[in-house]
Amino acid sequence: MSQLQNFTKGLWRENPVLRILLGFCPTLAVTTSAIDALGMGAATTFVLLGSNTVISSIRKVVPGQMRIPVFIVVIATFVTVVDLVLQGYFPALSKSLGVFIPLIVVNCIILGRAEAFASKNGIGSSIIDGLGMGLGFTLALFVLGSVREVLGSGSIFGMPLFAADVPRVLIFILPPGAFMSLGCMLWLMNELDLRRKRRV
Amino acid sequence: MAEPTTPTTEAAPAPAKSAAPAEHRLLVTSSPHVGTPESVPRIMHTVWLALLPAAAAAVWLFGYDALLVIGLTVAACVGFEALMLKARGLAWDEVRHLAFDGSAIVAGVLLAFNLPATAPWWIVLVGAFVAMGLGKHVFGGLGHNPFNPALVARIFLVISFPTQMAVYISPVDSFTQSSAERLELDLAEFDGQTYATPLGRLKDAVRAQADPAKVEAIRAEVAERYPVADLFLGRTGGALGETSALALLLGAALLLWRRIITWHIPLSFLGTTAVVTGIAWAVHPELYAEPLVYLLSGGLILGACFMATDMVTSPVSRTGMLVFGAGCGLITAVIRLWGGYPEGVAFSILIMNALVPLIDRYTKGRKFGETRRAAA
Amino acid sequence: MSEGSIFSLILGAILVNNVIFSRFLGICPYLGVSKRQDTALGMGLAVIFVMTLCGAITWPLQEYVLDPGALGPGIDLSYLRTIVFILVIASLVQLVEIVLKKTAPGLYQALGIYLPLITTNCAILGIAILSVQQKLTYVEDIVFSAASATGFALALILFAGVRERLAMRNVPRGLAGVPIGLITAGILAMAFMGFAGLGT
Amino acid sequence: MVRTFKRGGVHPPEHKQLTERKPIETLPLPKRVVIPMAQCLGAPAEPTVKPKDAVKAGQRIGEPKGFVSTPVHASISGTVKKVDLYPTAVGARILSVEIESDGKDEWVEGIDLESREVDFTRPDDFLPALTDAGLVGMGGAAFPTHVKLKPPKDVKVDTLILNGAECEPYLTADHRLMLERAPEIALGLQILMAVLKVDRAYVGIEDNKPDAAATMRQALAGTLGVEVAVCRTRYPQGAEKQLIKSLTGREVPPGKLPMHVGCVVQNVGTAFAAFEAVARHKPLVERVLTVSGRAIREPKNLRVRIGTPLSDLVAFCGGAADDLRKLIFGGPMMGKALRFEDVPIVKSTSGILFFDREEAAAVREFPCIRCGRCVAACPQGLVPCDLGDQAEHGQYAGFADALDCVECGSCQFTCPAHRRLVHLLRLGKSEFRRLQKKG
Repeated sequence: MSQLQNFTKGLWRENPVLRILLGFCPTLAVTTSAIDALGMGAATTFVLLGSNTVISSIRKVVPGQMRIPVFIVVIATFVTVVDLVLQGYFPALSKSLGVFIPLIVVNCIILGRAEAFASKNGIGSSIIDGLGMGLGFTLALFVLGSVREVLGSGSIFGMPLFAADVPRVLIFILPPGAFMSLGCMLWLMNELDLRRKRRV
Repeated sequence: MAEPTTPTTEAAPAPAKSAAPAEHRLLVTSSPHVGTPESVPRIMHTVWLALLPAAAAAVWLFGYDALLVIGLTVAACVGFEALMLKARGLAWDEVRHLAFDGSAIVAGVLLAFNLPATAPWWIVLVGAFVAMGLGKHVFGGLGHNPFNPALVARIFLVISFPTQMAVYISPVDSFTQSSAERLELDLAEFDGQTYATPLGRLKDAVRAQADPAKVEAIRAEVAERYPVADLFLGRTGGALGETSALALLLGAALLLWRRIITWHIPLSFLGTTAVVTGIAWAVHPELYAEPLVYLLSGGLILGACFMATDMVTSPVSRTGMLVFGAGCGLITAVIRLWGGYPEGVAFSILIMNALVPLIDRYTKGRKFGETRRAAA
Repeated sequence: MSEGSIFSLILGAILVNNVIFSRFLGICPYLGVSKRQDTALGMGLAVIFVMTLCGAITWPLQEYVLDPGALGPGIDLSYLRTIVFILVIASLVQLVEIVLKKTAPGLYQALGIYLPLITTNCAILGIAILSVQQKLTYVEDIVFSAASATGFALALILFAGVRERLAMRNVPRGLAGVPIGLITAGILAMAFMGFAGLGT
Repeated sequence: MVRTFKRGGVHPPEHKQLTERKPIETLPLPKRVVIPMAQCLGAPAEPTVKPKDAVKAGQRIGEPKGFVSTPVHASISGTVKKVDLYPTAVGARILSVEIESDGKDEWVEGIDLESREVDFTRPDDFLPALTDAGLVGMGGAAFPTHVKLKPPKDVKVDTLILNGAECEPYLTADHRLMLERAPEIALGLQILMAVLKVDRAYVGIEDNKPDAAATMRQALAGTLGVEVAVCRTRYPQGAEKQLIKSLTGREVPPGKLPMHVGCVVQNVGTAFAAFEAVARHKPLVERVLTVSGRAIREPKNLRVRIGTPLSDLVAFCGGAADDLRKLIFGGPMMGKALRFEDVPIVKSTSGILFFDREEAAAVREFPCIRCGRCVAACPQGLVPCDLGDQAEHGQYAGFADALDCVECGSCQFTCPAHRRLVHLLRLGKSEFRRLQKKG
């Protein structure tokens, strides 16, 4: 597999949210607006990048049985860094992402990549894998966040799109809307897939 | 209609010399060879017929706009139903058959009954789309939906468009007055406020419980503005089809007589609500109204007789129906008395819909000959 | 602490701010272990057990070790919370797993791979963090944890019932599986919004 | 007091008026008969004749193989033409003996067609006589009678139930038999009681046949321990387990037989055959059946020799109407629809129905709307709609509970969606058994 493929697989073919169906909690929770979605995506990408790098570099010295605890400590360290940075420099974002920042530590995508990729591959590949997966995650969140913000708040990045008297479909920025829009997004992906298979 | 052919499990005999004339092309189907004259379309069409008295009451109470809303909702539901059937790959012939099996009409009438007379056209369209799509076709169409489509749509609308869904008008008794005209008169009369529903005012009373004088004032106003006789006839504010208990009970009687519904769900639903609100009233008579007021206002009778009894989304056994109705009644009462929303009928039925598989599982009757039934 | 506030804390955690339908915590096991009612019940009970235990352990940790000044003037270990909590939870789950394997092999068999996944069940860590953030008393914290877990179990069992039935339904192919699961969850979340304001 | 079972059941339109007032007519001697060797549940008999053999009516032409098997007799006198596979009403081709009539209707020696003498001082002779006569249950299931009459030692039978419920719509053969042959049936009942050594018996008759009940009551007046009990007209009143429940209040546990609750159920036609076997030494070579439906010109109750081709019956009943759409062997609830073939009448043929276009109208199937009517109608307390769903989705584990389904058809009859529930349940049960066998 070329490094380009290694990078793009996370964006589409093995998109962690849309294809592998991981990391639904943040996907549902922080996509009420495009900006929150991007923030969460960036934070997760950073942690993923960091943990993939470190884990790949220590993969030969960590004994098999101690693997998971060590991975978790590594991930938790990066999460703590992100948490503190956001609290310090982006208090508003930190507030709206809330508990989902510390919860990056239990995001299955990160531990999943550590297990499935970084613990078996070199540093370079692992960095590219982490970047691809992180961007794939960010992409999914961003699309979902934009859709929900446009429909539910009538704006994008906080900028109003419609006149004030055009009704907003409030449900889209509420919990039920999160489930339904993600469900529809995955449905769309499946339909595209089925259609492609039918063509082949 | 595809001809049923040889579903027998045994191998069909090889054709031998036939003693019958060649024109006898015989149907070979598995037993039984007789069936009830009842059918799904007949049931569905009867249900919307049973809703007609309430529809008439809605038109009498809220004017011709009620007729427009009901008509548009039904048309939209049938239209979306047809489109979605087509989108799922059915032939036009089948689509025509299924779109007019009556179920879309029932869902349309019920949804319209859950809208205010002032509902703008786009709310109707969104509601019909949600009812048919989210309520029905994502699950596979008629018979496959776990939730009542009309209620899914109603709650979707209530959550999405809280302001538009709460614009009620006072009963007009005038066919010629439009809802917009009536709304203006109401706004003038009630200091820029829209006409309040009895449940809304009762909720106001609960919210104001820190101030006994205010509570008393609201309670007095409720008693004066919504006498029980008016609640029974439907001369009060609310969604189109829910106000007239009389008309709804007439329709329910038809369904009971035709054995399309049984007494189990309506009675346990209404009974539980009455008991729970009764207890609350007995303990805090200054805060809560008597049970009869709760029974006759809001969508309780509509819900208990027509929506909780939806066959597809309610339990199959009699015991299950009693449990289901009691659950609906309890949740309705809890939301009305202590929740944030003034009305809880739609929420309660939707939650109990989700519980139906569990109820069905644990209320399966004793099998013939079994002495005791181990929980499955 | 009045009875009324405990009551509203319980109602709030189970119905109003349901872990799944409103907080989006523990979505992975929610979607993963809900295909059958029996396993849903088992998982629900396991989570109630672990989450309550977790609340009971993390509160004193926060109060007597991590809070600023807890270990002595000028010592602030609160930034270590994520790492400490996740490690405590991970070891706790290991312990539960061993005990369960010994005492209830049937249940252990049924839960299969999902028991270790409780570690990464973000609901456990999420509720632990949320409860210490709320500055509850010790009793309230335990009640809150147990009630939140009960809310999770309730959502899981409800959903499993519907899902078991959906397996017998004509759900369109592209929607079958996770998409219809999410949409169903959305409708359930919608229904649960009816409890808004309850107990306040 | 009108008795009935407590749970489930349906009341389909009876359509009995087509034939209930028509006395039993004897079909003229057929020119040829085809006698299948397999006419009962259990092992088929082995033919003991070969082509060109001369046979007399009542002569044994098939030997039973094993305990659960019955002998087969020639129903007319004449010459054996062929021993071969012939199409039959069970749908498969079965080894049968074809006999060409000599027109003389000569009977084997020892058979006295007029006798009414039953020697109750020698009850031990009864069971061998019944076994030799090739008796099977004549209500439709065709279970060998002698097997039912010889319960295992550890089972205590205390009650005989004579089934005259005839709950299937259209069918009136048992009704007419009770009206016209009550004294003989009464003797047959006493023979069966003597074999089982029980002193209590019921005759269960649905309340749509008050005349039959009155006649039977008269015939049994003075017989100790026998009660003619009127049951509500409610399908499946005549199903063994339901009839036992109605009459004795006992419930046969799942997977068990009536004898486990001390009951043996026999059809009234079987009782009549038992009388003939003991008093007349006449084997089971003819039976009474109903030919009905709107697509047969003259519906009748007929006494027919076993093996008579269907075409003889059709001709005798004035021929089939042009709009014949469905041909059913048995009743409309549990009978079998066949293509038109000239199959022979067998011991278990209780009726043949000719449905016209309207009676056989195929109805459109809709998705299940979970109305629960099938649940209310199932006499066994099952949930047919769920079982149907499972069978449709290839999941058969739930059918462990459903093996007691007797395929009575109540669920499908009452289903407004007209789902083919019986077919699905049958499929589910057989798949479940198959998978179980495979382990």
